[in-house]
Amino acid sequence: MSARRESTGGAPLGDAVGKPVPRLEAREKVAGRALYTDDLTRPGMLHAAQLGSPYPHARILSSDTAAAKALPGVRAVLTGRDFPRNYTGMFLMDQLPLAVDKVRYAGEPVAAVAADDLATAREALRLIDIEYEELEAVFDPVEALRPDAPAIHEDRGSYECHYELPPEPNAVCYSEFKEGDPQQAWARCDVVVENEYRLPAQYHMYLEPVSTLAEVDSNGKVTLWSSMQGVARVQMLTARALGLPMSKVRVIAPRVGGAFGGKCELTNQPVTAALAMAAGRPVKMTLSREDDMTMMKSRHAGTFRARTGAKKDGTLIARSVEFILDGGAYADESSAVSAVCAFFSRGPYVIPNMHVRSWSVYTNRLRAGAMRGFGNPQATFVSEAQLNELAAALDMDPLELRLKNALDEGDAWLGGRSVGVPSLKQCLQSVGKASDWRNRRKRRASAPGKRRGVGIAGFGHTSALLSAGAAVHLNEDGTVTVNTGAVDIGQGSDTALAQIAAGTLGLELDQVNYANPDTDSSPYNYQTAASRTTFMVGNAVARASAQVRDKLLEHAAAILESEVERLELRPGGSVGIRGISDEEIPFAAAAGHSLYVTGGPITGSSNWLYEPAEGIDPERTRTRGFVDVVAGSGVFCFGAQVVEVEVDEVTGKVEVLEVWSAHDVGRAINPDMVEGQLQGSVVQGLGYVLTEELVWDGGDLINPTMMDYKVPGMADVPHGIHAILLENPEPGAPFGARGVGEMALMGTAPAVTGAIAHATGARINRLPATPERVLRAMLERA
Amino acid sequence: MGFPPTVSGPGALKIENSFLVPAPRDRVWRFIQSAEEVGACVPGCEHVDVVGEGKFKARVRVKVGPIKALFNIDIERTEEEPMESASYSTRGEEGGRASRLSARSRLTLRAAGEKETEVAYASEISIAGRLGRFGAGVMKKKADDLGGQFAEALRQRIADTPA
Amino acid sequence: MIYLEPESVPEAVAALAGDEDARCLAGGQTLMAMMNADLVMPSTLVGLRRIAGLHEVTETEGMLRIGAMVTHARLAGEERLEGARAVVTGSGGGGDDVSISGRLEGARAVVRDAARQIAHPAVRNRGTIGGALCHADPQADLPGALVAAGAHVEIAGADGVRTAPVDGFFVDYLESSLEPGEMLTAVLIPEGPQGAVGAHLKFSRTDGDYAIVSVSSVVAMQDGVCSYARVVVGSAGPAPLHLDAADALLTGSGLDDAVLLQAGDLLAAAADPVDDVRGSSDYRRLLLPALLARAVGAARERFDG
Amino acid sequence: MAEKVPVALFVNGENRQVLVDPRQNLLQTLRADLGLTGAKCGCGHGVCGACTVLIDGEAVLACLALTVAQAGREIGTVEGLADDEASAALVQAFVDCGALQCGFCTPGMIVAARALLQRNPRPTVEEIRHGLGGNVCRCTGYVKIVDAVRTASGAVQP
Repeated sequence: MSARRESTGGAPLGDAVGKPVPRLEAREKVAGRALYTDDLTRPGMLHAAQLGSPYPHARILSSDTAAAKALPGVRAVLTGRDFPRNYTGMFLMDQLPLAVDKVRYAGEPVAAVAADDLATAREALRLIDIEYEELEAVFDPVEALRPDAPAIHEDRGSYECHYELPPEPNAVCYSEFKEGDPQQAWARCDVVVENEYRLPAQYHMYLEPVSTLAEVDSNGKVTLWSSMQGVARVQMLTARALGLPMSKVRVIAPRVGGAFGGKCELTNQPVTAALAMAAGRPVKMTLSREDDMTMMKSRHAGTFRARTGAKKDGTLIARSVEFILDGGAYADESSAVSAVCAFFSRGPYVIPNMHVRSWSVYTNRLRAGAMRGFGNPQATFVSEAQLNELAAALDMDPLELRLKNALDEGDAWLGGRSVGVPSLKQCLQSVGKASDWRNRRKRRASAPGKRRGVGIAGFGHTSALLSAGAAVHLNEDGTVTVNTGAVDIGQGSDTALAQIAAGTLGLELDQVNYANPDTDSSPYNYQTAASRTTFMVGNAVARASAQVRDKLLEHAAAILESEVERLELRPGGSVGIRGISDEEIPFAAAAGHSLYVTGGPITGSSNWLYEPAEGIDPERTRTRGFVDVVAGSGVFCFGAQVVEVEVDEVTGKVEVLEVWSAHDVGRAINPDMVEGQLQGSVVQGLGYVLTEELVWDGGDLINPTMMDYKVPGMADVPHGIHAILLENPEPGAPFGARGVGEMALMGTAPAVTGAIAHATGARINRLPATPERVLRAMLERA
Repeated sequence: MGFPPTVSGPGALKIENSFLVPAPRDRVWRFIQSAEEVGACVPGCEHVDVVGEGKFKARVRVKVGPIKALFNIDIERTEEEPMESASYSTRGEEGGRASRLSARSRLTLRAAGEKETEVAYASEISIAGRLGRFGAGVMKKKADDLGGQFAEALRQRIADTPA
Repeated sequence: MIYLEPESVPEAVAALAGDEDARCLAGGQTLMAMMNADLVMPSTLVGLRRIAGLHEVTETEGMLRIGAMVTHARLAGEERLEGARAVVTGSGGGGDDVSISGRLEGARAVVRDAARQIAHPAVRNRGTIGGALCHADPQADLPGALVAAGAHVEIAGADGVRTAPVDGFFVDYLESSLEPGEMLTAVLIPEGPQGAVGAHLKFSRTDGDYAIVSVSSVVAMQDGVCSYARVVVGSAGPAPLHLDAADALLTGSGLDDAVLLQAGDLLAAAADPVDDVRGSSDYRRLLLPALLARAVGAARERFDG
Repeated sequence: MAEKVPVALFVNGENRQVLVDPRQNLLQTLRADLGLTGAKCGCGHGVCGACTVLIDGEAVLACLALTVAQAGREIGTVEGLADDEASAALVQAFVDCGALQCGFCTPGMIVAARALLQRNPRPTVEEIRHGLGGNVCRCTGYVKIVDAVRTASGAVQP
């Protein structure tokens, strides 16, 4: 392993960086005084609800809202026709706030009501009469891809699209990667494994359902408080959807009760804003859990076929992967997700001959979009499952197989980019050691009727993309305010960013104020997504803070009648002359000097775009379709996981006994919060692999409640989830820190199914591994 | 005990059943041509209107314990082979579309001797919305029950109707 | 909706009379959820909390009389739901709750064991035995346990009070044999055979979820021979599944695995479980014999000791 | 709109008079009529635990409690958590252990944990996992929550 490398901000000053301090807003949260969107009220505020389509695919023939409008207490009723036809989306603009000519999934919002109270709004929804003509629907993504399948978006070709659409009428996106000569390479393999995998639609289940409060002032300016992942993104998309200039839309972030990708892009902001405009009063729309589950979005379900070949000694030679992701009724982030999924299909290993072909397609189901990992959990599951099968076929230890093929110094990712700090082997060795891998693999079950097994997974992910800004102001008393527009969705970025500012300026954490994101005052930040906040916004904060530091030094030099080169920042907020302990001034003195003597207020401002240095290497990799999104964004990060399970022979139920999760986080700005991110990710991964699945009967979601859709509870997961933080700093990252928000979810599912296979011999190729599926696999094997 | 080939979770409910009716085929055929007669056999059916050739409207009450719903249903005969078989498509909604019901059904008649007719029916039913989300499994059992009750009522009514 | 809080059973019965859409509100743990989801819209809600007698647990003539308003948490901690033997713990959800001290013993312990595995503590604090019975959900834990315990229900109506075995109380999914205008006032639990042990085995997807399959059993053994057996399966059809033939098969046997599986097969053949997100109908039937063997097998081992 | 009825509630040690739709649940009343927004609505049918409050000292789900049926009962919310040693220790332990992320489940979790410690002042890890099993957290993975409750109970040193 290489030694520590240089990072943005150099070595931190003071002890704020790397300190496991409580999050800034911890006290208000434990006291129940943190304000989330639904906790807010405005004078004269109305309550709103929206109506979902009862049909998965139907033409809207007419809509009659007269009865709803006539109900006492109803203040505004809208249908799709009340909006301009301004489509929004990420790369493919196909979505309107409320359906207009057609509905494309059961639950798709078609009308909305604002009323004096929620009960009245809901009652009014029942009075809205919409006449539908049901159309042939398509639910299976494989069928949807056929050329003769019913077209879900007949006007697909007319949508604004930032890449070339594939020819199949329901295709959203196609991506292809080819390296080496896979066709020829199969012949050189001693062992080839091949399998098909089916992965479910996981729902985010952020505990706070989607909520927006909108208010319009007398100049027509709309202010939105909303549970979301980025103020700037919501401002842009809402303005676009409503045909307003962005100068007339202000977005403010209250506390956000979890998001996990589900609150990226738009939720109900344009509809709520339009209701407020129509009613002339503030309107709040908080979705019920059922409405959130049927109307919003999920992780992509997918069908995968993969084949991997190796030499007798375990050297990986070739792999082909073909998959179709179910994008649901609207493109949302589907194109990017499927490109990311393709990009991670090789996993963090050297496989010289690769061929990946991937589609995402429209179906008449809930739209799929970003969810923690963004396509990578699916890719990693398939890749690691293939390695597990290969290890069994080769009679090789799964850890050894991974170590043998792990990316190392000088190796490249699929597409040719350098992997940066190649710490996968270190992660694998670390979990191997912490879990006592070899001996643990031999342990017996705790009781008759149980079988015990241990599984492992290695994985890589990226962080950093697009652009971010930060402004740091020195207050008159020498404290600072950090303003970034980065929304803390619960992961703790307010605290981490404040720690980065504190570490750059040598301040105590309580000398740093983190400003609430507000598009009226905050610099641009893309959004809280893709594990990018610590790296991207953290960098902007470190750079802006460094500017403040430089200006502080200039003012201090004038006050202390010294030269800048002789000065140093001292912990706690003072500037002194190097080597002379009592020659120092507090930041407040420099602030005063700037405000009243010369130069003006001390502020720092950094605005940057992550500009990838290298993209796809055309000499090495042939690509087709949409690959731009993964060509150059992000720095690579690595992790590994070991999971121990027990399987009940009678029921097939899997109990997870213990988890070890090691990650090269570069540098933990706040180790406690990093640990929390990893543990939380692991448990979301346990839900993904064991219990979570949206289940449809045709086009109807049949488990849109927390009663029927089960996320893991406290008694369902082990207390022993060991987060292991490795710190090999990332060059160019703030104090070397990489993003960790998504990482630990990648490896959980394949490590668990690997452990199930170790325990029972049964391979689970369809998630979640419900007791029924596990038992069936065990019986088939017997 | 064997294990089913797939465990893909619940799918659409399929009901299949057949029963003997103590009447010749032509009489059974005439009987099932009558919306009023058939409607009277549907459990919870309060009202049937003939609205066109092979098109009916009905109001049906469904009750599962304390859960009650009133469906407005449109039935359309989609296929017919006289004396042999008839297919129907059924769509229904609760007021305000809180729940939706749809079914595709097929009735087949086969003479079983001179005085008896075997009536076979196959139906695929789906219930969505408020009721579908509440215990989809139970709702399907309920639909299955209603199918059985319908068959029994039909058999009884034909038997009781003088030729 | 009208909300009433009568202070006596006759007042409550009078309030229910003549209104088909009137419902009793006991703990509300299911009814409120259904009302929140717009599934049930009672015209009159008769709150039972002020009727003191419904909260009482008394022992009379070998019967433990449990008022309809007694909560699951109280049941789970009710020491009179015990006899002489050690516990068979549930393998599924619930598990060790801190509200339960001591060991679960005796025939009546089947009820206590079921009560402690219902949902989660906050639900157990409010949910009541009467509410759980009247909801008549065959996926719930108490119906099967009470059938296994041979309990009776006490029902009040305009014509007075009647008692009936709990077996016939469950008619169909969410349908009990309560007539309009009647209310359940208490559950009577017999002591059960001397030396019997009762246990409730619950198998569920996650902690606190409804059972995929549950097995409630009361068995007694003397000198290695089963002298009494009453086995009931939950989540196996429209009502708790109980077969005299299965009990008869077990009684007089050594409760060895072969006979347990045989009894389980009988029950599985009679089962008609739902197909839903918790598990397919076939899976539930497949599990039944093995879970029964596990539940009763554990009881057998306690007699071996 | 439905006809409203008056109810006298006793919340956090104070008598509060409210006028509510008789179908309204206590969670709606606390949040909309009494301005006590600490209890949250995560599911609306008693599964997530985010609305846990104390009624007569016991943990109860506010979304499953009919408001008009709560007259005369002692209702406690996270805002009014008694100023006793155990509550203070819990709050401090949640902060120190980093037992929260988005914080949406936290008020319910704190109230449920307070009730747990009332019944069982020194719970084991297993007892905590089952005692708080009805409170869903989607962020933390629960490990630090269990640690916080153990710390607050004095079972482990912070």
